This record gives sequence, C-alpha cells and structure tokens, in this order.
Amino acid sequence: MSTSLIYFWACAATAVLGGLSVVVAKNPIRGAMGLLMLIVSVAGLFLPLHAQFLAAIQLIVYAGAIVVLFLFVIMLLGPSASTPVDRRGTFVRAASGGLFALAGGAFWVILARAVGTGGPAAPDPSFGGIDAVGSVLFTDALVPFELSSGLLMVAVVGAVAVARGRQGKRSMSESELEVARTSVPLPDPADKGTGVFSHEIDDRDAGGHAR
Amino acid sequence: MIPLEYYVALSALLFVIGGVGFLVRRNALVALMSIEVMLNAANLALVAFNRWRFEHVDARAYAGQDHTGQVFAFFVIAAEAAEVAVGLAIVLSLYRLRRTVRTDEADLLKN
Amino acid sequence: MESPETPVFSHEDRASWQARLAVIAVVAALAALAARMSHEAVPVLGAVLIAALVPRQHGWTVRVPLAAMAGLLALFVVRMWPDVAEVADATATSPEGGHILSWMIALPILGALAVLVLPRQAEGAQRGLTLVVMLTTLGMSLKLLSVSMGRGFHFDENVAWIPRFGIHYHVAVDGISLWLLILTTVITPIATYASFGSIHARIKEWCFSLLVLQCGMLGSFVAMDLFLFYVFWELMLIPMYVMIGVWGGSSRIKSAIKFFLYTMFGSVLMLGAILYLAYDYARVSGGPPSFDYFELQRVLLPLHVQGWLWAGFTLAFVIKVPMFPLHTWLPDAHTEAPTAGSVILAAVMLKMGTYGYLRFSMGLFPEMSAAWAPNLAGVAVLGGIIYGALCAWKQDDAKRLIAYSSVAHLGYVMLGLFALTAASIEGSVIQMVNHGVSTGMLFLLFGVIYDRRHTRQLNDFGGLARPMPVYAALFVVATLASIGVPGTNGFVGEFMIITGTFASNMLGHFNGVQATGAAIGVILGAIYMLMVVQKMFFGPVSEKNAKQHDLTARELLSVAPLAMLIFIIGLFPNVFLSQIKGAAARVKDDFDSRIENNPPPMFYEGPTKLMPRRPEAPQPATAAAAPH
Amino acid sequence: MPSLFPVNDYALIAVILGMPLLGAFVNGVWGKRLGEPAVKLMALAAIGTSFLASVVTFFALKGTVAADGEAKLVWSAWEWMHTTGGKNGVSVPIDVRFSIDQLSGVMMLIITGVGFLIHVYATSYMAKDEGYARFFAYMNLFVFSMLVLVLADSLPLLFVGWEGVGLCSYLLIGFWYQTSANAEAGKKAFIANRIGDFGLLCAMFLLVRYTGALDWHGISNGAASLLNPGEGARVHVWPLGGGQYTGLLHFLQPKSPVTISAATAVTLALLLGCTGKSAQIPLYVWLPDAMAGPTPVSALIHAATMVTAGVYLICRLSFVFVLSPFTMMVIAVVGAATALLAATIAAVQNDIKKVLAYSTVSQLGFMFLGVGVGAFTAGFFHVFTHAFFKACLFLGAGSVIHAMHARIHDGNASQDVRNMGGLRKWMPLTHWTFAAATLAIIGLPFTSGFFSKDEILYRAYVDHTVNPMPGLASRPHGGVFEPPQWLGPVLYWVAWTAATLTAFYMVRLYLLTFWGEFKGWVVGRPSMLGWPAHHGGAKGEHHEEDLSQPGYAPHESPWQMTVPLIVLATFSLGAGVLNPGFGIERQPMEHWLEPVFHAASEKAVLFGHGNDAVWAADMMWKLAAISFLAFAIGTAIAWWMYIPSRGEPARRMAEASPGLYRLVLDKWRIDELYEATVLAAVDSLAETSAWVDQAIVDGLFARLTTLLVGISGTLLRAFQNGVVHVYAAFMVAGLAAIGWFFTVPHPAATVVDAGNDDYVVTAAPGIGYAYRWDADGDGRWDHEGFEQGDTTLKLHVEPGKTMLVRLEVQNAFGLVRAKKIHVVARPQAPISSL
Repeated sequence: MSTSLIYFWACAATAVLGGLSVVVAKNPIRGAMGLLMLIVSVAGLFLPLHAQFLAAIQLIVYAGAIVVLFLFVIMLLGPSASTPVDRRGTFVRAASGGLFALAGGAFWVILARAVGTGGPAAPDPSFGGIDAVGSVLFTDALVPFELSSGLLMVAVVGAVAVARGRQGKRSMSESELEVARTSVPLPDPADKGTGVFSHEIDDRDAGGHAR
Repeated sequence: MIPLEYYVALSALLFVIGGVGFLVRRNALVALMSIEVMLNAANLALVAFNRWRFEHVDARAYAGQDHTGQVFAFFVIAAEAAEVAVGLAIVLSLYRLRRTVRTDEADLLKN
Repeated sequence: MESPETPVFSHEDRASWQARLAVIAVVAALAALAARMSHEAVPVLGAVLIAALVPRQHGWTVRVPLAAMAGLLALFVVRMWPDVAEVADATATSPEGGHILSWMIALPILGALAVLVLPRQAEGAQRGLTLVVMLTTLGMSLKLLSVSMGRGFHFDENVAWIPRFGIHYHVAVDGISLWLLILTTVITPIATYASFGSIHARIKEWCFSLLVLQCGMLGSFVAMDLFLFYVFWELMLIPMYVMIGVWGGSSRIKSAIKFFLYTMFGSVLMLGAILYLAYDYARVSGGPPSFDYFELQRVLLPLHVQGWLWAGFTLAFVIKVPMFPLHTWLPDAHTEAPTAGSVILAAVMLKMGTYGYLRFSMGLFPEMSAAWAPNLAGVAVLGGIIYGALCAWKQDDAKRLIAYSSVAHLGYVMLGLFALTAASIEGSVIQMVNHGVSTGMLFLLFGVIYDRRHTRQLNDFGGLARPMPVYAALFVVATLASIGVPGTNGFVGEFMIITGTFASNMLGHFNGVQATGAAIGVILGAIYMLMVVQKMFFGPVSEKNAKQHDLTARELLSVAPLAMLIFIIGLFPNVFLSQIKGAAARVKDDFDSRIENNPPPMFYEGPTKLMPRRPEAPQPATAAAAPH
Repeated sequence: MPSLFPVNDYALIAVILGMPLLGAFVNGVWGKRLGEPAVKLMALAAIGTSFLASVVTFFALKGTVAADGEAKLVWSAWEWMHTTGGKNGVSVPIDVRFSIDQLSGVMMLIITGVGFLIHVYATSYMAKDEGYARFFAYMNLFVFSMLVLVLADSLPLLFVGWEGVGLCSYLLIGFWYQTSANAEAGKKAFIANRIGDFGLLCAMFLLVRYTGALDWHGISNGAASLLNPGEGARVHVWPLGGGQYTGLLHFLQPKSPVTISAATAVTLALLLGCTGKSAQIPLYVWLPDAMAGPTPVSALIHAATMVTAGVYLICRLSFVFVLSPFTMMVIAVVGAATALLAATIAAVQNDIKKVLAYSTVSQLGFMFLGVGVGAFTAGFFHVFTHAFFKACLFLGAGSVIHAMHARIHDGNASQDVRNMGGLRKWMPLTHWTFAAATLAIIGLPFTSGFFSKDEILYRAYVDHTVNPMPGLASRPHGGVFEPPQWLGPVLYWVAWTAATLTAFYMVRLYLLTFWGEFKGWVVGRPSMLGWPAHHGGAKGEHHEEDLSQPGYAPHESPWQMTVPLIVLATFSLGAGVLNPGFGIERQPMEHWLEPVFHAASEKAVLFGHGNDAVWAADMMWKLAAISFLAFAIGTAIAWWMYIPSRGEPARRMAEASPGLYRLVLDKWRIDELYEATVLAAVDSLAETSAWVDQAIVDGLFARLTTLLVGISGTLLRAFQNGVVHVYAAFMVAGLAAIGWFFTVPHPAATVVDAGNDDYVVTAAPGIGYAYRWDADGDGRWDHEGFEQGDTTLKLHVEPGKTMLVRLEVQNAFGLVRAKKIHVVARPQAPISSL
C-alpha cells in the first residue's frame, strides 16, 4: 500500500465527510464548514493528478472566496437561516433523492466500463504546471477566458442590483405588500432578530409603512 | 498509482451526495452549497480524465490539448463563483421579502 | 351598358359622323397597307390606335399609357410568336450569364431598405420609389424571355452558401416557373399602383411589406435549393400577415393569425421532411448532406419513408393551394385583406402551393405522387371544383365568393397535376397564370366598388350597369374569363386540363369520372358568376348606386393590362404554351422513367439508392466555387 | 377570282368573319360618339359586305366542288393550342382553321342573308331605343360568333362560336336589363346553354381520346376506332372506376360492368349539347323565356340561326352519329316528342311571341326527327326553309307589336293576341307577308314548308337506321343495337299529330291577329280632351293610356320593316323548289349536299322492310296524301272555331276542363318540375356544403384546434404549484427516463446500397453498447462475445436473392435484445438515366 494510496483514501474520506456534513447539518454554519473541508480535500486530490495550478486556484477561489461568502450570508440571516424541521412532502423528496442516487450509480457503471482499466504513468513534471495551463489559457482558451471575465462582471452587477433592495424611493410594490401580508406568520416582537438586518425590520415596524 | 476508477467512483459519490442534498434539503442555502459539492465532484472527474488522457490518447488536435480538462475545470470554478454570488443575492432578497429561506415559501410564481 | 344621357343627334351632326366614319375608313386602309409591308408593324400599330381611342371621358393622361400598354403587349405577342420549326428542345442548359435572377431577387429587398431610409412624411417619394423598383424588376424579368426555354433550366446560378451543410445559393428558371415569375412581376406593380388609391395610412410600412413580399415570391419560384426555397417560403409569409393584420378589415387580426398558423403548420412539416431528405442523402452518398434539388432528385427512397416525406411536403402545399379540407383560411384571409393584399394573395401566393407540388412533391417523390394521384384527383374534383363552386354560390359577401371560386379554379389546376399527361401539366401551368390574371382583375374590380360603397354584401348593389358602364363592361370581361368562355384565357387552361385528365392513365379507371366532374364545374362556374353579375349590374338601380361615378384613371389603368392579357392568353395561348411544352414533357418523362421500374402497386422496398443525375439538371456547383 | 384567293388559303373567309367583328367593335366602343345614323350605317355595311363576300365565296365553292366533290375552301389563321389525344397520348394540334364545304356554304348564306334583312328591320324597330349602338354591337357580334360556329374546321373552334352565340343571346335577351325579369331570362338562357356546352366538352375529350383528332377530317379518319371491338372503345359507365372496389359494399357492383360503345358515348354527349342549343326536350325551357328580348333578336337568334346550330352540328358530324343507331333513335324520339309537346302548348298560348317560340321548338323537333331517322338532307332542308318563314313570322309579329305599342305601352299587353284582331285593314303588307309565312309553315302544298316537312314525315315512316360496321361492333353478348321496325310508323303518326296541331295554332294565331274586329282600343279621331295626355308623354314614360278614349288606328310599319318581310315571304313560298322530293329527279339541294352526307348514309340508312325500295316508293304517295290531310284538318278546325263561331268552342272547351286548360296554359308546368327537382337538389346541396364548410370543416380545423390548445393549457397549469422541490423532482424523473432510454439497448440497423450489389449494414450507436452479428443467417452467432466496436457489416447480395441478417445488442448493464433484419436485393431493373 504505497503512500499515494493512503493519501488518496484520506483525502477521499475527508471529502465524503465534508459532503455529507453539508447535506445533513442542521445549522448552516456547520454545513459551510463541511463545504470548506470538501474543497480542501478535493484540492488535495488535484495534486497527485498533476493539477497543481488548479489546486491553488481551488484553494484561493473556492475556499477563500465562495465559502467565505457563504459564511457572510449565513451570518447576515441569523437564526432564521436554519429552517424548522418540516415533515411535509418527505416522500417526494426521498423518492427524487433515491432516484438520483440510482441514476448516479448507473452513470458510474457506464463510465467505468467505457473508460477501461490501467493506472496513469508519470508524465513529465511540467504537465499541469502554471506555465503549461497558463499558456493554454491565453492561447487556445482566450475567448472563454475573456467571456468568463464578462460573466463575473455581470454576476457582480446582478448581485448588487438584486441584493440592494429598495433603499431607493419606492417602497415595496402593492403586490409584494399584499403577498408579504398574507402568507408569512408574523414574528412575535419578542423574538428580536439577531441577524444584521434585524434593525431594518424594527425600523420598518416603527415606520409603519411596511405593515 | 491510483487507477482512474477510484477517482471516478469518488466523484460519482460526491455528485450523488450533492444531488440528494439539493433535492432533499428545504433550505435555500443548503441547496446552494450542495450545488457547490456537485460542481467540485465534476471538477474532480475532469481533472482525473485529463490526467488519464495524457497517455491513452496520442492524437493532438491542437497544441494545448493536454490540459483541456484542467482549463475546463478552471472555467467551472469561475462560473461557480458567479453563480454563488447571484444565488446568495437572491436568497437575501427572498429573506427580505419573506423573512425565511425555506424554499416552499418562495412560490410567488405559483400557477 | 351606355350611360343614360345619350345626346340626341340632330341632322346637322350628320356631317360630324360622316367625318368620323371617314377617319375610321382611312385608319383601316392604313392598317391594311402596313400589313402588306411588314407583319411586325400591324398589330402594334393597331393596338396603339385602338387603345388610344377607347376611353371616353378620360383625357390623354389615360389614353397614352393605355396605348403604350396595348402596343407593348402586341409587340410581346408578335416577338414571342413561336416559329413553326420549334427550336430543337435544348436539353443542354446554356449558361446565360448576367445574374438576372439574383438581381431580380435582390432589387426588391434593396428597394425595401431604401424605402425604410426615406423620411416618413415623404409619402410621394416612397410610392415613387416602390413603383420604380417594381417596374425595373419587371423590365429585368422580360430579359428571361430572350431564351427559348425548351426542356432545361436557364439563367442558372449555383454558389455554395453554407458548404458544411451542403446548402447552395442555387437559382434557375425553367418552362414551369418562367410565366409564374413574370405573372408576379406584372401583378405586384399593378396591385401596388391600385393600392395607392385606397391605402393612406402608414405608407412606408405598406411599401416595405410589398417589396419584401415580392422578393419572397420571386425567390421561392426560382430557388433550386430546398433550404433556399424554405427561406423564401417563410419570408413571403410575414409581409402578407402584416398586410392583412394592419390594413385589413374589421376582424383582421383573427384572420391574419389563422392564415399564418395554417401555412406555418404545413411548412414546419415540410422543413422536417427537407432535413430528413438532406441527411438521408448524406448517409447514402457518404459525403456532406446536400439541399440541392437536383442532388436530392437522385435519392430513391423505400416506400414507407418516401410516403412520410411526400406527405410532409404535400400537406404544406395542399394547405397553400388550398385544397378541400384545409381551405377555410382563404375566405377569411380574403374578406379581411386590403384590395392589393387580396390581389397578390390570390394571383401569386396560391400558386406557390400548386407550383411547389409540381416542382417538389412530384419532382422528388414520383412513386408516391403516382400512388396517391387518383385519390387526390377525387378530392380536387369533388372537394375543390364542385364543392368550391357550390359554396361560392351561397355566399353573399363578394370577396368570400371569389375566394371560394379560387378554390374551384385551383381544383382544376391540381387535377391537371394529378392527371399527369403532357397536355394536363401544360394546362395546369397556364391555368395558374390564367387564375392569377382573372381573379386578380376581379379583386381589383371589387376593390373599386368597395372604395365607393364600403360594403361587400352583394345585395347592397344593383343596377350598376347604368351609372358605371365601363366598370360593368370590364367586370363582364373578368366574369367571362373566370367562367372559361372560349376566346378568353380561362377556357384554354380548362380545356387542356379536362382533355388531359381523360387521356391520363395515372388515375386508375377514374379518368372518365374525374373529367366529367371537372366539366360539370363549367356549369357551376357560370351559375355563381352570373348570379354576381345579376345582383350587381342588372335590375333596377337603387338610389345609393345611381350617383356612383365610373372608373377613375388609376382604377382603369390598373385593370386595363389584365383585361388585355385575358384576351391575349385566350386567343394566342401558343405564345405561352411553347415555353411550357418542353418543361411539361420533361416532368412527364422523369415521372415515366421512375414509374416504369416500380409501377404504383409494386413499390420499391429496398435500401435507399442513389441514381444518376437527370440529363436536364444544370451542372452541379463546383465544390471549389468560392462562396461570394 | 380564284387566283386571288387560292383554295387552301381562302382569305375571303377573313373578310366574311372580320366585317361583323369590326362592326361589333366599332359600334360597341365608339357607338355613343358616332351617333345613330353612323351606327346604323356601320352595322348594315358590316353585314352587307359579309353577305356579298359569302355570295362570292359560294360561287367560288360551286366552281371548286364541281371539280372535286370533297374539296373545301380552307383558311387557317394561327395555331391556337394543342392537347394530348389518341391511343398513345400523341400531341393533337388545335389551330384556328376555317373551312367552307357545301353544308357550311348554305348555312353561311342563310346567316348573312337573313341576318342582313333582320338588321335592316331592326334599324327602324329599335329606332328610339337608348341602347341603339349597344344593340347593334351585340347583333354584329352574334353574326360573327354564328359564322365562326358554322365555318369552324374543328370542334374546339366550333365550341368558340357555340359559346359566343350563347353569350350574345344572354346579352341580347337581357338587353333591357333595367327590369330584372329580362336579366333573369338571359341568365336562364345562358345557364341552359352552358349545360349543353358541358355535353359538348365531354364529347370533345371523348373524341380526342378515341379518334386522336378534333378537326372534321381527323375525326372522320379516326371514326372507325370509336367502334373497334374489345376493351379499346368501351366507355365504363357503371360501376365508377372500373369495379376495382373490393371493400364492404362490393356486392352492389354488377357482375359485368355496364359499358357503352365510345360512339354512343360521344354521340349522346353531342346530343346533350345540341338539345341545349336547339331547345329540345330536356333543355328547351329557356327559349320561351328568351322572348323577353327585342323581337329582331327573337327573329335572328331564336328562329333563324342560333337554334339551328344543334341540327347543323348533327349534320356536320353525321358520320359519327350514324355509328350509333341507339343515339339516332334517341334523336328521332326526342325530336318527335318535342314537336308534339311544343305544339300542344302553342295551341293555347295568348302571347303572339310565345306562340311563335313554341312553334319554333316544335319545328326544331321536326328537324331533329328528320336528322334522327337518317334523312340528313331532309332535316337540313327544313332548317333552310324554316329560317325563312319563321323569321318572316317573327318580324311580322314584331311589326304588329310595334303598331300596338303606339298606345299600349305595357310589354305583355302589347303582345297579347286578345287585344288584337282585324289588323288586316290597317296593315296590309304585314298581313299578306304574315299570311304567306303561315301558309308555308302549315304546309300548304307547293310552299317550302310543305316540301320540307312532308319529306321528313315520309322518311320518318320509311327509313331504318342500322350500324354501318355491323361486323366490328359486336357487343360482347349479341349483335349491335337496331331500332325496332315499328319505330318508323309510330314516329310518323306522332309527327302527323304535331303537324295538325301546327296547322291549327298557326291559323288560330293568324285569324285572331288579322281577322275579326279590333279589340285593342276604340279606333277614331282622338278627341281634343285627351290631347295633352296622349302627346305629352315622352317616349320613355310608361303611363297607362286611357284606352276607352278613341285613338288613331294602328299604322303600317315603315319601309325598313316591310321590305325584309316581303323578301322573306317570297323566299318562304318559293324555297320549296330547291328540294321538292316526291320522286322528281332534279333535287338541287339533295345533289348539292350529297358529298357531305354520303359518308354517313350510304350503308347506315336503309329503307324499312329489309331495304325494300319498291315498298318505299309506293308508300310515298300514300303518305303524301295523309300529310296533306293533316294540313287540311288543322286549318279547317281553326277556321271553323274562330271565324264562324267567333272562338266560342275554344271558350267552351276551356270551361269544360279548366284543370287541363290551366295545365297546358302553364306549359305543362315543366318549369316548376325543374324547379322542384333539379334546381331544388342543387340548391339544397349548395346550402349544405356552405353550412358544412362553415360549421364542420372550419369548425374541425380551426375552432376545434383552438379549443384543444386552450384545454391543454389549463390542464398543464395545474402542475405549476410553485414548490421548487416538485420541479426538481420532475427534473430528476426526466433525467432518469432519458437515462433509461439511452442505456436500454435499441437494436436498429440501416442498410445502405453501396453500389454494384454490395450493401453496408450499420447498427445504431448507443452509450456503452456491444454488438453480436449473425451475418449468414444460419442461426449461429459469428462469434460468442459482444464487441463494442463491431457496428458495421458488409454484404454482397446477388440481385433477386434475399439475405437474412441477425443482430444482437448488449448494453452497459448486460441487458440483451435481439433483432432480425432483412436485406432485400430486388431484381436490378436498369433504371435508365432518362
């Protein structure tokens, strides 16, 4: 059992654990931590596959930015971020989950059969390095590269527009008011929201126009 | 050396976990996170095949063909970042409107 | 038909009428003398003189264009007179250069764009530009007549457009599409010129849609590449939808949508069939797929496959024709369409269906066409000719009546195509042109009375012959052409179709019954058209009709060429038939060569097979031809 | 003269045809501006020159025919069109060719001659009419169309004239279109003619198919093929489509299909056309209504020329008609029946023009009878004589109506015989010419009517038509149809009664009009009181005259009207001399027309009792006596009834059986019969088809589809319940289904013909598929395991042999599904490139 095998099994175990915790955790923060664990272990797996540049990117972008963003949002939402346990519609969800697992398994069988066996031999060291991937990035994959920059810009602008809410002159439109009024159980004033927005909620009550 | 099936099996498992998570959990945030899991699984498969392809296929359509998998994974990450940003923004505005993140509540588009 | 206030001539006018008669005698002598000198001059001179003298109330602004029209048509007949020793049917297609067809398609589109550029207020400029573009297109289309068509394809242009999918910009004209092209380039300017009298809102969009429509129609008549044909087929649809939807009558939106959906439903199935055929060709020939008509003609498909493809194509064309079950969009479209829209829809767009069936359904799938010919001929006779005429008889809305009469007339055309003898194909091609001329003229005339009385109900008119004698005379001429009285153009087509149907062996033992049914159509035609003439022109004149003034200059000038064409095709059909004869014979021979090997009942069930190219097909596009 | 106009390019025909056309065009277009005198001059000049040219042509024809009987003067203008015909679909040219032979020569003379006289008559009859130019334009156009009909050298060109005449009669009957009744009558005439044209159209496509030609010469050459035995010349009548139907109701089909010989089919179709145009039994209803037109129109069109077109066509195609004795019998029977029916109706009519109209129908019945029994010359000679005396009668009636119109303006009243009487005192010329024509029509011996009608009666009794090619046309079961022996005598006696009735009603009409005292208005000097009322009225104003006031006596018509009357009267008396019959050897008409009809009658028309000429000869004098008896009885009864007893017996008979009298007065209610049956059927069919089109066809394709789309829309909305998980569940279900579809093995293969007999069979690709072939079809797989890459198979199959290939597919999960594929190589018939 060579060290690489052990190394592989370790990373695989942490990855699966992380994944499970994302799914199972009651509290979203534990989920975020599980996600972090998953991302780090996947980055680890990239190294034996000669994808050093990608492992680095994974750590920086994923771990550094996306998981942090998640945590940030979870903190914003506070306790209501975790949804109460709700038994309704379990059958539908369980059925779709099971079906999905079955499809995943079948897919794996086909893929394995198509791929055939045999482990990879050691390529030369420059494979997967930053200069190799970088050169490809800026020659053949230039167009997707520029496009992805555009994509990110759009995403940022979108996020700002969506999340900015209505600091502007218009209060909630009639339909939103009506919907908000009808279907959401009124939180009892005692339950002071701990989320960052909680101040906003109280102001609105005080301002009276939200009700 | 670790044969390719191991990597493929792992990515399939992770993918399934992410998928089940997305389908089962009612929480919007967890849904987003399980998408992350699925995408990571995909990245892992991409890189694994990229590595495996180096020996088994010698036809080079163009010079940089060795790293196609990795470049593709790179762009998956970029797309993922954009997706999460917007996703979370939506969750926030949902929260502001309905003060919950339960996906059942977000049914404004009902019939 | 004379107007009531006849000046009573007293005796001292005797000198004036003697002078007039002397003039007539001199003119007659002059014409006789010219006849002796050169045969060419006489008809042209005669036509010019007669046309100049005919109109009564109108000044020289009407007489000169009328005379010019008459002179041109006479020159056309004399110049195009088929010399007895018909030139050997040139199968080899002489590659005439000059890109005439491409220019004919491009000019309307450029004109359309130019109209868009003009300022919205400059309505005069827009109208002028549209007419100039259309007339130049007409001038160019006359160049096509310089070549005697024979059996092959002329003015062939073949350039690779999208090589990967084997799509070529391939246009060519042959005996079948020649007269339809010229019908389009003649009818569109007439309809446009007439429409400027009644359409006063949104002139710019009106001119734009007319020009785009003309481009679509011209394109689909010459397209020899199925993809290109489909592009023009769809291009044609939108402007007509807009014309009905924007400038139409009361419930125009409903009819426009109905028209659009009917045709779209058919053409979508056709698209599916085209794609399957192209890729089946690729599979069999090993190379890239090809949408070229002559390449796809080589594909011999097994029965069941050919059945579905043929059904896809034929459904699209049957809806367009329209034939019996799928014809209900036509009356609605016609009642709501503006006059010019109706004229173009009836005169040219309906021929798209019949031309398409002849060119594509029969060209690509001869076996299935032969198998279904008897049944469809039955539908054409019972559902089209007799049913259409009976429905027309019971309509009290004028335009609906003419729409149903179009269903009846096109029943004849389709019967000619199903019968598939040389005479019946020629008859149906010439009948397509005839129907265009006579129904176009009827719609123009209905437009005249609609602009005055704004009603289409026949019972509102009565005794119009007294206040509007010239209108009544022209209407009777159009009615005679529509009924098919010999000497007018209607009879030529009907006679050839009926005799061709009886002499056909493609209709099983039903050729007798089909021919008799078609002949019965002649009676029904007389019944409903005379009912219209009776209700509109004879009988006591009601007070509202009494003070209607006769045809204005614009109306007379737009109807006159069609009236002349009615008699020219009626009396000298050989000028037209000599061009169609070669192509009709080619279609018949192509059919026979395929049907001999697998006559209808015992069909070809083997794998798809590629057959050699047809001799008359123009040279395939050289692969190396650099795309323009 | 002949040098200027060679026989085969006889340009003078262009003048004969061209002048009326020029007249029509000039009057039609510039009539208003030219003024009445110019229009009159133009019209008369056109017909006059055409008449002169006809006379010159006639003499030229006489010269050429003297040399060779079969010769024709031919002028071909241009090639009109072409169609497919004959056995193997050869192209049959149809060109604008006119030819004059003996038959059309005589017809040409009648048309232009009588036409010219009627035009002169019309110039004064229509003097004050406001549509003067339009009238003469139509009259000239009519003469042109009639000449085209008569001079055409082919059936389609005849059809041009045929429809042209129908069109002109439509325009002329509805000339005074202000009153819708006239327009209605015009429409009825055109549609009735159109039904006849339908018959002609069917005849044309039959002829072009079986004889392969449409011009007279071509048809006569190909006429034999109309009758050749076997399947060739049989027309399937019932069951439609030749009995291929093997479905549920096939037992309804007769054992052997009902077929008739092509000759009978063609001739019956032609007969339908002729009855339409010449107003015989089924389609005669339009002629009496056509009296709504001006009287010169009735004279020209509905007496002299157009109505005889049917008889002309039968004479022209006599060699085709003779091929089917059945049709000859039908023609004879139709003719006799029409003669009798029309005679009975005419006997009770009170309108002078209606009586003459029915008399025309009856006389046409005689002509059809003559032609039907094979006596073409006799039939045609009756056409010749009838043209004169019937035109003279109509013009006479016109001048009487013209006179009555002075004070009785109402259209019907001025034509009612009961308002007339005793006009012989004031209108001597009209009276004598009318009398002469009456004597001719009732058959006074030595007048033209006597000779022509008597010949027809005699030949009806004696002749017996038989198929000229008995050997050829043997029907599958038994010999050729032959009319029964007793047919001749029956036809004779029917015709005899009709002749008697003719004599009766013509003499009755003559006596009521010209004898007795004037019943119109009190004749005397108009008193001063009534002066303004009478003369103030402008011509167009239709106020009712106060008839009790005395008014001027009806005055004689001007010379333009009486001169033509005189000419026609003399002809109607003297024309008999051309073909007296009765064994006199100088038969100029018979000799003149012999070359035209000998092709038809030489073997087909025999004498009765087995062609016994002696029996026929002595029967002639007996029959002549009996037919004179018909004339005598009819005249005597009429004279007795209306002069000595002043019409009392007629009134008593009317009271005795009012129902029958009313029935006959209403023309046996045939019009109502048609209304109830044929027209009602077509009308209801039209109503149902219009309703079906609106409700069912439109409903099915337009409204039903919109309904379906609407319903399916609402159904699918129910699935949008807003819960994201449900959507996700659907997505996963979709994914699973597609996954299942792709992984389940689908064994499919396509066969491609790779040329020179080898075929490539390619199996359809799939994710993770493995294949196993059995190429030689021997049941054992080529090799045990499944290979993934083994997707194509190349086979070499000789033509005519069938190869069986089996394919088995295994998918990624080991599921296996087998499939048999046939590779068929058909007999490789050489597909010629052309």
